[in-house]
Amino acid sequence: MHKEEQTITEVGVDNLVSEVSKMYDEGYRLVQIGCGKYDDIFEINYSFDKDCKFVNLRLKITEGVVVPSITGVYLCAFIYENEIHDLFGVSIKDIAIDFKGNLIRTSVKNPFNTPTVTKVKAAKPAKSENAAAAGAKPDVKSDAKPDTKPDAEKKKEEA
Amino acid sequence: MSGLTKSPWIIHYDASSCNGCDIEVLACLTPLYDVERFGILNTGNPKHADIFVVTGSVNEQNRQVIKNIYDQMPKPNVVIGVGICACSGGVFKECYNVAGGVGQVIPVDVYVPGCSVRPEQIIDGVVKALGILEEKRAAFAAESKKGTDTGANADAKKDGGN
Amino acid sequence: MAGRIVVPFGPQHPVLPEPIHLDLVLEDERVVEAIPSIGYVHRGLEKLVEKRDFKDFVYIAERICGICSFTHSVGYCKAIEAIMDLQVPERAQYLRTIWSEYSRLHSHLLWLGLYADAMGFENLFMNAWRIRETILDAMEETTGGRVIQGVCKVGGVRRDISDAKLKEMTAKLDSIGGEIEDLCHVFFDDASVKHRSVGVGMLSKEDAHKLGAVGPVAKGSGIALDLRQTGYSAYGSLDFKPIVETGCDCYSRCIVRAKELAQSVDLIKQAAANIPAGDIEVKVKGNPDGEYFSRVEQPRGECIHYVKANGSKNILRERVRTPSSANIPPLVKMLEGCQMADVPVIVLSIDPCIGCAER
Amino acid sequence: MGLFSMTKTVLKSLFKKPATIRYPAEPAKRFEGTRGQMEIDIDKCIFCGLCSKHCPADAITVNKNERTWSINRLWCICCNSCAENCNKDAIYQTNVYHAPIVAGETDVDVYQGKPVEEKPAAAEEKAA
Repeated sequence: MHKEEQTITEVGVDNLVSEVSKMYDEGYRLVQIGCGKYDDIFEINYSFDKDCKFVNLRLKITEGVVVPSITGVYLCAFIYENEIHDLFGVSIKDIAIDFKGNLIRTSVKNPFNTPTVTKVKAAKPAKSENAAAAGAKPDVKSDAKPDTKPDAEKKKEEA
Repeated sequence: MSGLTKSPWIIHYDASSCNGCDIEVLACLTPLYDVERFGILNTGNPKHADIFVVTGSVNEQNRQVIKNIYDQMPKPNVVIGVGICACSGGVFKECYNVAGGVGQVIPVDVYVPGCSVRPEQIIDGVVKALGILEEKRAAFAAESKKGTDTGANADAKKDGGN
Repeated sequence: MAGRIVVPFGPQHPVLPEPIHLDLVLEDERVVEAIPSIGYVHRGLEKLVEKRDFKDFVYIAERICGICSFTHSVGYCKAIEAIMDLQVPERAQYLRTIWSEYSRLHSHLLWLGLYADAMGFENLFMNAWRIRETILDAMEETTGGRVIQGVCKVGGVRRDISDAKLKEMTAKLDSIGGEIEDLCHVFFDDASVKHRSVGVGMLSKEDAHKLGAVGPVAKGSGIALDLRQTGYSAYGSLDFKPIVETGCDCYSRCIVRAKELAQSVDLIKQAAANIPAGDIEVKVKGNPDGEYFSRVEQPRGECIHYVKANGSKNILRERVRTPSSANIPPLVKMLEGCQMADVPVIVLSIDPCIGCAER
Repeated sequence: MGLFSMTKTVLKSLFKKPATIRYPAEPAKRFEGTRGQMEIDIDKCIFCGLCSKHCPADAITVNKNERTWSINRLWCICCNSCAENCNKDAIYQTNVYHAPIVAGETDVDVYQGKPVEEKPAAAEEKAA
């Protein structure tokens, strides 16, 4: 079984940029920045790679903490940082190319920051918009859930 | 296919599909399946198209795009939802950013199920859609013949204006 | 003159098979700046881990993208297997390698076709896709799916390929090897291909490193970044060298992909010759607990599947960093200073897979 | 391209079979292992609901009381997960694809199981 060795070093908000600059000076390549929210703690992983050696810096923050951007060191971080901002609502300051929350426009704001997003299947918002135009639309039919409203629809079809 | 008199042109839009169905739509155009035998062309311009092929599900950002393309198409047209995502949202229908099938935004005439669909299925779907298109055309022609100030004319004007 | 105008490019555009939107700031015909805006394909499937148990999530992982679907499932399964310390049988590892290389062949042929199409070389497009169909046939025959295979599962693979079938596949590859060579020959030497791509979309080695380019984009700029060298699946026991070109332009990226076709054919043959007998899966007991960054080399480059689990049947967090999203910053750099007419070629040269990039 | 190699290509193309399948006039290519639509042998089904629990697309609904097994064809992704999880091997995959569905046509296939026979059998046993 192939299992890579993966080191994870914790950093703080204060020394994040300096640690990242150190990685840059050593010739590492920024692989990705990924965020996760576990209970109330945001865990941001900065992954670096050099000749297939994989190293991580980990930043743990709580809600409301402003994270400094590392786009000054690695410009390509802008895409990940904007994504984290859009999906998690973590505020990151001084991003070189800041989309201001418009990189990924989602129907739910900061979807990963909310507890389990439950999209209620029975009540799709746009359903009624053109239900009349499309007649019986198969994708809206909730026959798979016999208890909702197939009867009403069937009646409509008959009429 | 024998009763086919006109060459329908299709326009393809990838709503938020995984590419699986997209490349199968493209594969229809390439040598093995070659829908150009039927005179079907893939055009990039909605104003030239008769058939609107949508792959993938609808989300917040592309809702308007789909509507725009549909509104720009000349009116007796058909919409084909290709793939499970376009039909109902597929495996992603519970995702926060997926509103569901294409039927949420525009009326769909033919659904082609499959994940991912096979080119043969797409051809079958197009054949079915052609039948519907012919019907719609006949109805449209009848309507514009009898009506002097009917909605059909107004519709046609609106399309031109777009 | 030299007034600046902004031209919106996409999301629905004749050369783009997928929706990406670029605001191109033009000075005459020259692009000064390109601002990408994505999100047309964002589904938010990473959040689905809360609903599906970790074994069923494979089906969703492979639907991240219809082109690299097999490699996505390998990446996800590899992460779970590493966390749970599962010993995947050797035969399954070899089968995964074979299918991964088949999907690389299919993806690169698809791309070469699209690239030719972006240059207006329709005939080449048709030829590339005709060869691709034979690859898809082999895929469908062995896995059951043309583009979405669904054979990879946590702990192994679902289907086996018989030895007779493997022989047949190798023989088939031999016969289409010549056709692939003919096709590559056009990309290597044809004057019109060179004219459209040499010196277009420059990305220096330093920029590629700084902007985190991966896959053929990095390889085309002289960086030997190939994760197959880490030896996952069966790559550790196969003989190959990453293909590197130093031209730093669209042409080099094209050459890298064309050469990788021959390399993939070679790797499949090696794997088919050395495949050991044995089981194709292990039983999975219990739930994963831990975290792992699983890295695989997709046709488009390095892909990361980060999985964190806490011992329940639903994993806590799955994060996918796809090669296409890593290649967007280099794309922005490449577009600066190019001609408006070259934009489609440059956009295609990174092999954008927006379905991947936005998940 | 030299004249010679061009002639070679032309000759090759002249005698080669066309690459196109004339579908639908000609039948489509099919492989044995192709993943097509799901079918059920309803007599084998015990309505345990494992298939619907593991369905990534939630396409399957099992109603134990009414003894029905229904699948929404517009939701099913033909992944074979239900067949793998079926303890009774009632569900199987065919290599035939579902035909396109015109809007308004039914998209849910309902399979009705036989009514339960165990109870009368048990009653008979008791009586005997």
